[in-house]
Amino acid sequence: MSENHDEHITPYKTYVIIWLILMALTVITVYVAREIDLGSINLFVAMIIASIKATIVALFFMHLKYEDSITWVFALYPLFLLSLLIGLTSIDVFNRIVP
Amino acid sequence: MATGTAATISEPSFLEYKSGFRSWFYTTDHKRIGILYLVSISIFFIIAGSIAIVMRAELFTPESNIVSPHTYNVLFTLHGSLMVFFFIVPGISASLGNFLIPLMIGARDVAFPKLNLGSYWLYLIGAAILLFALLEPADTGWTFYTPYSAKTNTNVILLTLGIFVLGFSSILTGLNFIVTIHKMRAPGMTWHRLPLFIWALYSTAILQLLATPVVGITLLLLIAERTLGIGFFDPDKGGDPVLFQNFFWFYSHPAVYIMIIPAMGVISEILPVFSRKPIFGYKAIAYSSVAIAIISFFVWAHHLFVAGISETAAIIFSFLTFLVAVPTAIKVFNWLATLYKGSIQFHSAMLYALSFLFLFTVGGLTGLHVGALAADIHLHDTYFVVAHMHYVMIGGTVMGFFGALHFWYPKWFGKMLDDTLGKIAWFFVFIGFNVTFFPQFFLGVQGMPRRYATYLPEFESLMKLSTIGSWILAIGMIIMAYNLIKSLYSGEKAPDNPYNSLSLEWQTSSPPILENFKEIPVVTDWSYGYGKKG
Amino acid sequence: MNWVPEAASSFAGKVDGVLWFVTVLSIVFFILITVLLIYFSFKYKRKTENDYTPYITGNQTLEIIWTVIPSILLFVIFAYGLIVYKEMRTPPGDAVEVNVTAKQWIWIFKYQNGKSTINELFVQHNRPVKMVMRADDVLHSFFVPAFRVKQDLVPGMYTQLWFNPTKIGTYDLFCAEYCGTGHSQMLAKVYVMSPEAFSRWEKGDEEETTTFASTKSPEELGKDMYSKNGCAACHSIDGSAGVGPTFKALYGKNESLQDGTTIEVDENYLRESILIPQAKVVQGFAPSMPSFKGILTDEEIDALIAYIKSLK
Amino acid sequence: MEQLTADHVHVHHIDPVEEYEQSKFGMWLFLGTEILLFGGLFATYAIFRAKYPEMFHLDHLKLDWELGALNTIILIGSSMTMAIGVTASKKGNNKLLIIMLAITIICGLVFGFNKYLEYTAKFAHHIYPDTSIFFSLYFMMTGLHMLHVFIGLIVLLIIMILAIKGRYSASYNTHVEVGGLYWHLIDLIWIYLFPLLYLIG
Repeated sequence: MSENHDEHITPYKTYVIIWLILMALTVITVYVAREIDLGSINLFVAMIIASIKATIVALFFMHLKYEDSITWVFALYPLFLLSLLIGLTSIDVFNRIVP
Repeated sequence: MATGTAATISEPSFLEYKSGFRSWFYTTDHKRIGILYLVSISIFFIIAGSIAIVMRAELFTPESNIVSPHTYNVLFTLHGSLMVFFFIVPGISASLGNFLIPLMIGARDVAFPKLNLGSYWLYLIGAAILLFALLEPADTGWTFYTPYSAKTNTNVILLTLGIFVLGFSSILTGLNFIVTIHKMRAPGMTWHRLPLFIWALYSTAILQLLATPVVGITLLLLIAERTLGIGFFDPDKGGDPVLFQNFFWFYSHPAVYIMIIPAMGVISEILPVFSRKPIFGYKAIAYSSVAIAIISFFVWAHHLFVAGISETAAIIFSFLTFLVAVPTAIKVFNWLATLYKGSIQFHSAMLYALSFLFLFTVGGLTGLHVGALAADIHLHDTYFVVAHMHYVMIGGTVMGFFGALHFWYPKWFGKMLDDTLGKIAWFFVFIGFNVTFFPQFFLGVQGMPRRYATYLPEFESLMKLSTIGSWILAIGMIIMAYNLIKSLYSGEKAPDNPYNSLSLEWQTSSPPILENFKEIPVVTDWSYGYGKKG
Repeated sequence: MNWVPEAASSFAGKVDGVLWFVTVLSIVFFILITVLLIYFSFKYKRKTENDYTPYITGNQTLEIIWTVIPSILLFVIFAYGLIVYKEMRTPPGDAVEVNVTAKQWIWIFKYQNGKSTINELFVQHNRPVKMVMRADDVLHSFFVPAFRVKQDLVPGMYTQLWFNPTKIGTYDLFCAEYCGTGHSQMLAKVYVMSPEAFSRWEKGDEEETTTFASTKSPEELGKDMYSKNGCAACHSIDGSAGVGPTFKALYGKNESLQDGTTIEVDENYLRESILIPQAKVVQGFAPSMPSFKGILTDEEIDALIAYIKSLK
Repeated sequence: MEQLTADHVHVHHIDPVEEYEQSKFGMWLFLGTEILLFGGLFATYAIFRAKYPEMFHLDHLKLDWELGALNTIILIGSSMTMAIGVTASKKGNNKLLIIMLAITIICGLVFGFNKYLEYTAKFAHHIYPDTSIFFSLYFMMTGLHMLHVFIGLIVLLIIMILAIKGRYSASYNTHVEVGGLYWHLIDLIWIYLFPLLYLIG
C-alpha cells in the first residue's frame, strides 16, 4: 500500500484466536441443541450464538471493525430490510381471519 | 462554478474517436454504454408500445374481434413485462445515469467500467432469453401471481429467467453508481453541491441494489416450483400463494420508485435551467429522494389489500403508504416554487417538465384513492388502478424521460433538436396521453375490471375514447421519433452549453471527449446558482 | 352519466363518502397546483435573454407548512378509510352464510338450505349475507361494483366478505383477479330479491319459473344453460377455437382423443364429458374443464345436449 | 466477481489505492445484495417453520447433523486460512498467500464433496426437493449456498493463478481482499444455515 493509505493489518495470531472462539461456539451450539434441548427457546439460543459468530466473522475476518461508517451503513441496512421482510410478512401471514 | 475546464477542445469526441462493432459492444466508456442502453430500451419501448396499440384496438369494441382472449392475455403480459423490466426500470437510470453521472460529478468514468459493460451484456442476455420466450409467450400478467403462473402451460420459465438475469444487470448498475457517487466526485463536489439528478440516482441505486435480489429469489422459487416441484406457493403442498405476492411486491413497490425517482431528478435539473432560478428547497428535494428510497420498502402490501392478507397488515401498510406521500408532496411544491419569479423559457424539454408536474400530480393524488383502505376495496384491480399507474409511469417517468432526451440531446450527440417539431410532438403526446388514460379513471370507478379481453357494453363509449386517445399518443411519438432521428443527420451543430447551464456536464464539449474533461474540474459552488443575489 | 355505479349495499354510500372526500381534496390540491403552474408559466414567461431573476433558494417556513399540512390531511384520509374499512370487514353476527367456490371460469354458490347455483347469486333484500369463499385452482376475485365489495379467492385458504343489499335489482359480479384465458368471461349476476320472492326461490318455485318454464323447448332451455353456466367462456358456438372444442357441429363428429383413439360424439360422450371431463379429453386441448357433477341436474344436462345437437 | 475488480486498462488514471477502496466498498454493497437474495429464503423459512413446527422437527431429524457440523468446521477453517492469506498478501508474503489460498480451495472442495455425499444419501432415501416444504427449503438453501461456494472457488482459483504469476504485492492486493470478503460471506451464511436446518429444524 502506498504511504497515504493507513490500513490496518491484522496479525496472524488474531485469526487463530478468532478461529478457536468460533470452534468453541460451534461446539456449544451443537451441544445445546442436541444434548440440553431447551425446547421452545432452542431457536432463540441457536440464533444468538449464530449471530455472535457472524458478528465475529464480519468484524475480524472481514475487517468491518476497521471500515468507515458508510460501509457499516451498507453492511447493516440489508439486515434491517431482511427483518422488515420477515416481520411485516409475518404480521400478514399469522393474523389472517379464518371465517 | 467549476473551473479548470476548457470550453473548446480539439480532441475527437467519444462518438468519433473510434468506430466499428467492437468499439461499441466492448466499450467500457460510460457514455457509449449509455447510448447502447438508450438504443436498447428504445427498441423495447417501441415493441411494448406497439403491443399497447394492438390491445387498445382490440378493446375498441366489447367483443373479441382482432385477437383471441388468450392472445390478448399474452399481449398484456408482454406489454407489462417489457415496459417494466426492459424499458422503464433500466430506462433513465441505466441510459441517462450512465451517460451523466460521471459528467455531472466531474469524473472520467464510473467506478467499475468493465462491470458496467458486464451489466449491459447481462441486459442483452436477458433480452436474448426474452426473444426465445416469445416463441411461446407467457400469459400470466407481468406480476406472475401464483398459482396461475405455476400452472399455465405457457412458457413462464424463460420469461422469468430473462427477468432474473436483468435483475442482476440492474443490481450491478446500482452498485456501480453508488460507488461512483461515493468515491469519485471531483474535488469540491461536496454532497450538498451534488446535482439533484445525482441525488435521485443515488436513491434509485440503493433500491436497485437492495430490492432487486428479493424478486430475484422469488422468481427463482417460481422457476423451482415449475421444474423441481417445490411448493412454497402451492396450496396443495402446504404453501401459501399470498406469500408470493408479499415477496413480489417487496421488490416491485420499491421498483415503482426505481422508475419514478430518476424522472424526479430530471425535473429538478430542467426547471432551474429554463427558469433561470436556483432550485427551491435543494435540501428538501435531495433528502426527500433518500426518504422515499427508505420508506418505499415499508409499503409493499398496499397492493394486497384484497388479496387475502390479514386486516392488521392492511391497516399498517395503509398507514405507511400515506407516509411515502409526504416527501413526494414536498417535491412537487418545491418545483412549483422554483418557477416563482423566474424567467421561464418554453423549450420543448421544459414543456415535458411542466407536463410532468401536471400529470404526476394527477397520478400522485389518485394514489391517495387507492391508498385509502375502503376506497381501495372498490378500486383495486379496476381501470382506476390502470389509469393511476399510467399517470405515474407515463405522465411521470416517461415525460421525465422525454424531457431528458430533449434536454441533453445536444450533449449526447452534438446536434440541436428541432424545437418546433419537438413542441408539436409534445402537444400530441400530452393530449393523446390524457385522452387515453383520463377516461380510465371513470371506467374504474364504474367497476370495469382490468385485464379483460372482452367487456360489458356499458363501458363501450369510454373505452372507445381511450382507444382514440392511444392513436393521438402514437402520432405524437412518431413525430418525436422522427425529430430525434432526423436531427442526428440534419440537426444544427450544438454549442457546448446551449442553455447556459451551470452544471458540470455542460462545461465540457458537446459531445464530450473520451475522458470527459481535459482536466478534472475543481468545483467551487453548487450548480443552481442562477439569478442575482441580494 | 353517473360517476359511480348504483349504491346498493349498506356501506356503499360510506365508501362513496371516502371516494368523494379524497376526490374533493385532490381536486383542491390539483387546482391549486395547476393554477399556480399556469399562472407562473405565463406571468414569468421569458421576455429577454437577460431577464432579472432573484436568487431564492428556499424558505424554511414554507417547507414546514407544506410538510405539515399534507401530513395532517393524509392522516385524516387514512383514518377515514380505516373506519369504513373496519365496517366493511366485520360481518354482523346474524349474517346468512353463502359458500362461494370459484374455478376457471365459473362461480358456484352454495346456500344454507342445500341449494346451489352457478353464475347466479340470489340474496334477500336487507338481509346481511356473508360469503365464505375459496378458489379451486387459481386466484379469483369476487367483485360487485354496486355493493363496493371485492375480495380475492385464494386456493387452499378461506376468505370472506359480507354485504347487506339495500336495493332490489340485478347486479353484475366480475372476477377482478386475472385467472387465465376465460377471465373476462367469468361473470355472474347477483339477484337481490324481496323477502317474498326470495322465500319462493328458496322453496324451489323460482327455479322452475326461471329455468324450466314449460313454454320453453329443450333447445331453448339448453341455450339458457349454456350462457348461465359459463360454458361460453371456453366453448364457442360459431366454430372458432377456444379453450375447449367448439359446440358447432360437435354432435356426430369423430374426435381423436389424447390416448390416440377416436370417438364419435354422441349423447353418452357429451354426458360423460360434462360429469367427468377428464375421462376422454380431445387432442390439442388441456384437461382443464371442471366437473359439473352435482351442479347440473339430469334434466339440465338433457337440455344442454339437446342444444348442442341443434348447433349444426 | 472478477469484474468487480476492474483492472486499470482503460481507466489508467485510477490509482491503486482508490481502486482498492472502491472495489472493497463495491464488494460490501454486493454482499448486501447477497444477504437479501438469501433473505427471501430466510423469510420463507421463518414463516413455514412457525406454520409447521412438527414437520420441521420431524424432517430435520432425517438430516445428518454430524456431516453438517463437519462442514461447519471445514468452512470456518477455510475462512481463517483465507483471512491469513489476506494478511500475508498485505505483508507481501506471496508464498504464504499461495499456500493459504490452496488450503482454502481444498477446504471448499471437501465441503462440496461432503454436500455431494449428503445429497446422494438423501436421493437414495427418496428425499427430493418436492418431498416436503422443509426439504424444499433444505435443497433450495443449501443448493443456492453451494452455487455460491462454486463461484467462490472459481474466484479463489483465479486469484491463486494470478498470485502464482506474481501479480500481488504489499502495494497491490485488491483481488485478494475482495475475493476474501466474498468467501467470508459464504461462511457467514453457512453459520446460519447449519443450526437452522440441522440442529433446530
